[in-house]
Amino acid sequence: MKKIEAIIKPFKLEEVKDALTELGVYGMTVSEVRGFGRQKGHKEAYRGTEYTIEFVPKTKIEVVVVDNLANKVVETIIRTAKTGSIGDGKIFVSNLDEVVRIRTGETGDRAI
Amino acid sequence: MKKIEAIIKPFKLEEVKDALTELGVYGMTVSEVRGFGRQKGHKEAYRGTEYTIEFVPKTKIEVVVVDNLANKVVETIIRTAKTGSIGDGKIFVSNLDEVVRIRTGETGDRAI
Amino acid sequence: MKKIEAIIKPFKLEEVKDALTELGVYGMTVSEVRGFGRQKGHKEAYRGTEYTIEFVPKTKIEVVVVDNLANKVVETIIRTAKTGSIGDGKIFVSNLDEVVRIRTGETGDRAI
Amino acid sequence: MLTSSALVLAMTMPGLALFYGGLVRNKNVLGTIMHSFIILCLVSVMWVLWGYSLAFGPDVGGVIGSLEWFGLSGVGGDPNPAYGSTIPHQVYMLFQLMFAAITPALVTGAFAERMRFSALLVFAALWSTFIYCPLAHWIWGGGWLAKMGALDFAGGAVVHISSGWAALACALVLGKRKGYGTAYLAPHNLPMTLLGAGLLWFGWFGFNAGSALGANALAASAFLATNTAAAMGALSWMVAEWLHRDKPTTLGAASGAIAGLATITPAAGFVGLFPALLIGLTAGVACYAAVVWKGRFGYDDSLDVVGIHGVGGAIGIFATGLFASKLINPAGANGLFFGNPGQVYIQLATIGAALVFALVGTFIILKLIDWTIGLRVDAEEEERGLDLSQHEERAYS
Amino acid sequence: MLTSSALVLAMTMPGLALFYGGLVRNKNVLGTIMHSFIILCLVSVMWVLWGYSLAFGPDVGGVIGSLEWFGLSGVGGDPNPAYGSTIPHQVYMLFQLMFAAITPALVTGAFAERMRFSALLVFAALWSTFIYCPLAHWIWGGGWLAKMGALDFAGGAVVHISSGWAALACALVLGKRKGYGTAYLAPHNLPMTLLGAGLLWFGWFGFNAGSALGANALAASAFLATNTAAAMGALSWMVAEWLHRDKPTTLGAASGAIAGLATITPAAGFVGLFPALLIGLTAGVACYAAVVWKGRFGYDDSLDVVGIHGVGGAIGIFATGLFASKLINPAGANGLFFGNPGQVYIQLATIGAALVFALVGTFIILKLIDWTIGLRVDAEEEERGLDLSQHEERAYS
Amino acid sequence: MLTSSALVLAMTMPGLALFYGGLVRNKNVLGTIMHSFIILCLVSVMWVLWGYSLAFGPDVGGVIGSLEWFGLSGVGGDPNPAYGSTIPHQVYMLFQLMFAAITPALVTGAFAERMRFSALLVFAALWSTFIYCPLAHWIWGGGWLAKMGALDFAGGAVVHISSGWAALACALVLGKRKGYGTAYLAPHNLPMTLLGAGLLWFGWFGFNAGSALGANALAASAFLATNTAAAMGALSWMVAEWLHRDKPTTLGAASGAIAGLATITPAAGFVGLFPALLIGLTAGVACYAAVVWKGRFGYDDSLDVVGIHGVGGAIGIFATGLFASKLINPAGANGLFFGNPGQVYIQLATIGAALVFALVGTFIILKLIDWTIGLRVDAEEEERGLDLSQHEERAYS
Ligand SMILES: Nc1ncnc2c1ncn2[C@@H]1O[C@H](COP(=O)(O)OP(=O)(O)O)[C@@H](O)[C@H]1O
Ligand SMILES: Nc1ncnc2c1ncn2[C@@H]1O[C@H](COP(=O)(O)OP(=O)(O)O)[C@@H](O)[C@H]1O
Ligand SMILES: Nc1ncnc2c1ncn2[C@@H]1O[C@H](COP(=O)(O)OP(=O)(O)O)[C@@H](O)[C@H]1O
Repeated sequence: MKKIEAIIKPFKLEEVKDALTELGVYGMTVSEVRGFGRQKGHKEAYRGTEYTIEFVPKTKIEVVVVDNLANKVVETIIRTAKTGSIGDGKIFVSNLDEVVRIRTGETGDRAI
Repeated sequence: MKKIEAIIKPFKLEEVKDALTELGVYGMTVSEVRGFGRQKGHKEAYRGTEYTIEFVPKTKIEVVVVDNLANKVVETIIRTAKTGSIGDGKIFVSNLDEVVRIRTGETGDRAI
Repeated sequence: MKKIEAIIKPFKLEEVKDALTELGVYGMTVSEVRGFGRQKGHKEAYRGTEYTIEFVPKTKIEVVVVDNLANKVVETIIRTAKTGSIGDGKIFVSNLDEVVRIRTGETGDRAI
Repeated sequence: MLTSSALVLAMTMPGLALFYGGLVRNKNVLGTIMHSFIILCLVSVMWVLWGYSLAFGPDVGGVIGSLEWFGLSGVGGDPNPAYGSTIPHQVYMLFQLMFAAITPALVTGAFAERMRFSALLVFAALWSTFIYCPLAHWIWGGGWLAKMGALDFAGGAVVHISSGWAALACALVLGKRKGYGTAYLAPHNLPMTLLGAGLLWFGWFGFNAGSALGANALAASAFLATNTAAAMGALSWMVAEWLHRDKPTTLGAASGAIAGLATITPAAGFVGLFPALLIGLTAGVACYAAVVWKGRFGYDDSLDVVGIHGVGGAIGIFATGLFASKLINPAGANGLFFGNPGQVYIQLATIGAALVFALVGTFIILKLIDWTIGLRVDAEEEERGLDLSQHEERAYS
Repeated sequence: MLTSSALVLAMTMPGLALFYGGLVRNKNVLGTIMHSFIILCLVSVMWVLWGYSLAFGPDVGGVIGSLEWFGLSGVGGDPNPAYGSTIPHQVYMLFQLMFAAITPALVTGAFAERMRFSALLVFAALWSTFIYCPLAHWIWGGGWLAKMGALDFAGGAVVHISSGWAALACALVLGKRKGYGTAYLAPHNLPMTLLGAGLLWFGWFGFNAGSALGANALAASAFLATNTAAAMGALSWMVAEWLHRDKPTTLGAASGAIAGLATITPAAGFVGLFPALLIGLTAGVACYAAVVWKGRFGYDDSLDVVGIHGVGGAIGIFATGLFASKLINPAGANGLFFGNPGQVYIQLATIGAALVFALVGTFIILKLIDWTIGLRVDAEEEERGLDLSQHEERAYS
Repeated sequence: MLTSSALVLAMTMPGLALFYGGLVRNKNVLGTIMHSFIILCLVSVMWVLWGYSLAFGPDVGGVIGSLEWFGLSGVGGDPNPAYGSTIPHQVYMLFQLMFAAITPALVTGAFAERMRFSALLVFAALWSTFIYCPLAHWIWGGGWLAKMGALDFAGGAVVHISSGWAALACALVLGKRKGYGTAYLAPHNLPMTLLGAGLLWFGWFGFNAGSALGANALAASAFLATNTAAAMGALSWMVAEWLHRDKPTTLGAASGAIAGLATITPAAGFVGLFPALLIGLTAGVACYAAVVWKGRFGYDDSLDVVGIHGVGGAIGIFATGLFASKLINPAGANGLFFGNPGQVYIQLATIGAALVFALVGTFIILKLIDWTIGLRVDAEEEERGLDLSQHEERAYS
């Protein structure tokens, strides 16, 4: 089983989720993160004091899939999360030893 | 060393934490995430406009343990986080190359 | 490629980020987490009812780097995130199968 | 007077609504605010139709007003000598409306986070009609307690004892919230509660000073007593908590101020500066103790309506029997320390009557609702929260 | 009266500012609050310089006031018999200032989350001068509608029709928000909105009761009508929603209260209790329907100014023509049900004139601004939000 | 007048409490709100015991009032001719109480996020007794500045100069917050601050118009000046910031309004429309400059009390010497532009006396507290925040 983590622009979440669902991926876990990279953040000012915020709000998607779906999932994310401008994000793929479904105790591919 | 990530129902956190502590696991890291899966989310309505929120609030627990504790931890989480209804969540186990305790610089099993 | 996850004290983020940037690491992803460990949390009281909060606010940094930078990154984080008191946090290093840059579709070391 | 009425309206919404709304958890904040808000709306309509007539209309046997003034017939622009000879009768009615609205809203703190919305509506309608109106009639509408000479300037019994002890019935009948005593049930937004407390204090001037029915020296004296007791209540609760638990809290200070305000309410127009100081002092300490002891009795009066309004109101009515003075208000009576021990008994009778009537009456109403449509949300709805389960809304997103 | 003016000020800021601020998304809350706030500031200055003179100064052909009172010359401490013989002329002017400030602030709900800040300033200045001042003159300043006998107690046409139908022009000219109909555009903080609604209700007493220009029986009657219609509006919107969508919402109840308040505004000083109940009832149902039907027409009136103020104001002016009674206010006129069908036509003419003037005038102003400096933020700014793009600030951190 | 007093109370809590509470970081919000709240309570009690007597009691050598009126003995329902011949003496005392409460609360902005709670209590008690009471006596209680003819309508010197320059002493003695100039210290909740600003503006009408001691033409004039200066202050700060930093901010506009209000305070009852416009204009620009320049001097006046109240109050007192006119207020005096250059010197002396007295006196009080119980929380407590370290509470959860 592979774990695919994608850091994307927040407003792309809905689109990515729909595309993955179409692909037959019915589960994912999402969190709010802040990203630092080539994309610049923003300035804020309060009574003349300026702060430069270098971190940009991003959304992280974690999807666990069986090995042979991994490539398709990566491609789908690239296709749907891409705007072409800096800050579109990254995808990280890693290996999982085991997956368990808490409700049933099932493990391995059946647990996904 | 193994890293165990569990996505659980938020109100189960306390119970899981207590059980793990009893097991001798003294550290963990927790974050708020949103899950998408078989469990359906909720509806909201504002002045006649309806939104369907497909994401469900979940809590993610990350625990790093020495290899031979991993199974026990997984079992404990299954036991305590289970309600038997859809949405109880998943456990992902993966391998870690290295662990370091920042305060002391210790590495490996001693750092956990 | 290696993925380095560090759980640090929130007020150390800026310092760690600056040091990593100097090292030539131009990207990272940050999230707010709560940690449970040796460091004790705090008490709260509302109209005579007391709650003990065992979780401590922590910041999690994820940095993906090419293999031969990993050690330097770990060292840098230890150096900058350390205060010497309990609760400084942990660093976890794991292996990644693949990295993709969404904007360009580049993969591997070039995607970082 | 109209300004005072507007102030008292602002006490219910947004004042009390936010005070309570901040004290509950994130998932129940809209449901909680809605309690106060919809009660204000409901009572606003019921009051002008039949409530005012029941409470203040022509006396029927000392127990209730007749329905002669249904729909405000006969309640117009001319003053009614019994209710202020210098103000239009409608102004008096409007001022009383605001009291009628806030009282059941106060009760809602007892069953916060677990009441069905439809049950809330029925409860508010019944309680207002069958508990509030009679009580108001007994004390302010020329009923039997009034005839006995009970002193209640701005509602120690009518508003605070009635809501406070009704709250006890609610806590007992509805039972504890899921997770009471084990889960983390801390207030989700204390600045909201403090804002509410500030608005309550502000509005209470309308409550107490407005009850002088005119911008005169008596209003000033009531204003002074109100402000002093609120301040002393906050300080004394804070000190009690500091000594008892080692830390003074913000919520404690705010609760103390509300306790002081509730306690001075019946006395505001009858007592001078030093009694007001003393009443505030007692209120803070006694209500703090009541709130802490709640734990021992094991009922879940979620937002401490009993400990603050029930206890505070009773102390206030009693203290009025001690400290009232005709020097302050010639239209009142003297209390024990001004040579009239008889007043103490009258005040005790008032406490007893209001307390028992509210407790028992509320108990009956709740049981009736529980048997018919059901009072409490089910476990899963409670877990999801009132906002989503009752209203399909979320407070913050 | 000064108290009433202060109350109406508090309606705009913080009342309306928070009401609207809570309804937008996190990233636009400061920009939205700023709309109301800066309009209050801008109009405060413009009004004392030329606005009051244009609206209430010596009549020029029934269409506009002259500039004779520029800079308040001649507007001093002595009463002006045309505008209240018992209050200093400046007091009347200040009271009117608050109306002039809130009206354009109401409009801003239509283009929330997408207007450039500089365009907003220009819009407010032009709109206030060229739409509000003439309209106020026509109806309250002795202009042609006043001469015709139009009844508008506290601004059903001047405030609500004008802002509501101007809002329609705004929604049409600016176009929809990005993501309208697809993205999650839910209110970010409903307790803030409810707090705003509470302050609006509170302030509205200043609005409506203050329009009686004195603390008298008429003020009491207007206060009663206002409170009753607000409460009924909330209840009827709630019930309509409950029946139609199976859940009563908090935002719905609050919206209904505002609808009731807007609708009773023109009638408050002319009608009795039962018409007020009926007006509130109608307001809640009709405005709920208007808001739901908005979806069919496909314009993005973001915070429902048309559905609530436009529709409510029109219903209110019309209802005044039905229910007005000289028994309530001898200085007014009788409506249809009191034997004067002619008043209905006058009221219809008033609706028509105000509606068309506001709609067309606003359209022209907006087009002018769009051609010169541009109305709308660009797509990337809209994505980042007004707070960062227009003000380099964040609401919460 | 009682309404005005209630309004001024609402300025301190919730107005100022929220204004300041929104400007600090998440972890200090309760501690910050508590500062204003507990000062209100403390001063409410001290004032009726000895404060009012010290400030307004029978003059002792032009420097202080005697303790003859301790516990309000002799301060009753009858008017005191020196303090308003038409209002009960207690009303005047209550009105003054509210001023006495807000002034030390204003100071707390200077040491936000780092003061020990026990030190705060001692500071408030000492400061109120030894700085506020004498100053109030000098100017309003028949003391030496009053005899000199100093004009300070509603507290430019007594309230704003005194709090503003006391704030400077605080910032200097307590030192900078940890992370000042490097860490992200941005306001955690600007809508809360804007709500506070709105309530301050609203309450300020009580402050300034109430100081006319009656609902008369002078009150209207003061109301007009107040509103105009607030609006102009907001606009001029906004424009200054726009030109200087390219973006107009919401916090800037709100700060400008407060600056305008502080600056017009001493002049409100003495000047007409155009001076008010000018004063507001100057206030916005000058206070913006002061706040920006703060950076150069390197003290950490956390919430800009010096830059807004200190500078604004001084400008206001000075401007009163220029623009005061007997045409507006026959009980006042003429200023320079109305042919009385002498008034300018009197006003300069007033500024000097108040400024030096507040600065030096506060410095001494702070040093005394620091030597005895300690002023500042320790580094670890500061890191955890006042809410947890001083009160064991969290604002949001
Ligand atoms: N080395 C890295 N490790 C972890 N996360 C990274 C890394 N580089 C980039 N990211 C994440 O990816 C996001 C996008 O990266 P950025 O450099 O801004 O744009 P792009 O991916 O288009 O080149 C960042 O905001 C950050 O969250
Ligand atoms: N393939 C997946 N990858 C990552 N997270 C998943 C995946 N499937 C489920 N999850 C997480 O597990 C949670 C529970 O899954 P769900 O399908 O609702 O119930 P169950 O696990 O009981 O079958 C989801 O909310 C989501 O957070
Ligand atoms: N076994 C573990 N698995 C995951 N996270 C851990 C583990 N142990 C500690 N942590 C994280 O590291 C943080 C610091 O740990 P703690 O025991 O408090 O101090 P220290 O690292 O200095 O010994 C914790 O708050 C938690 O977030």
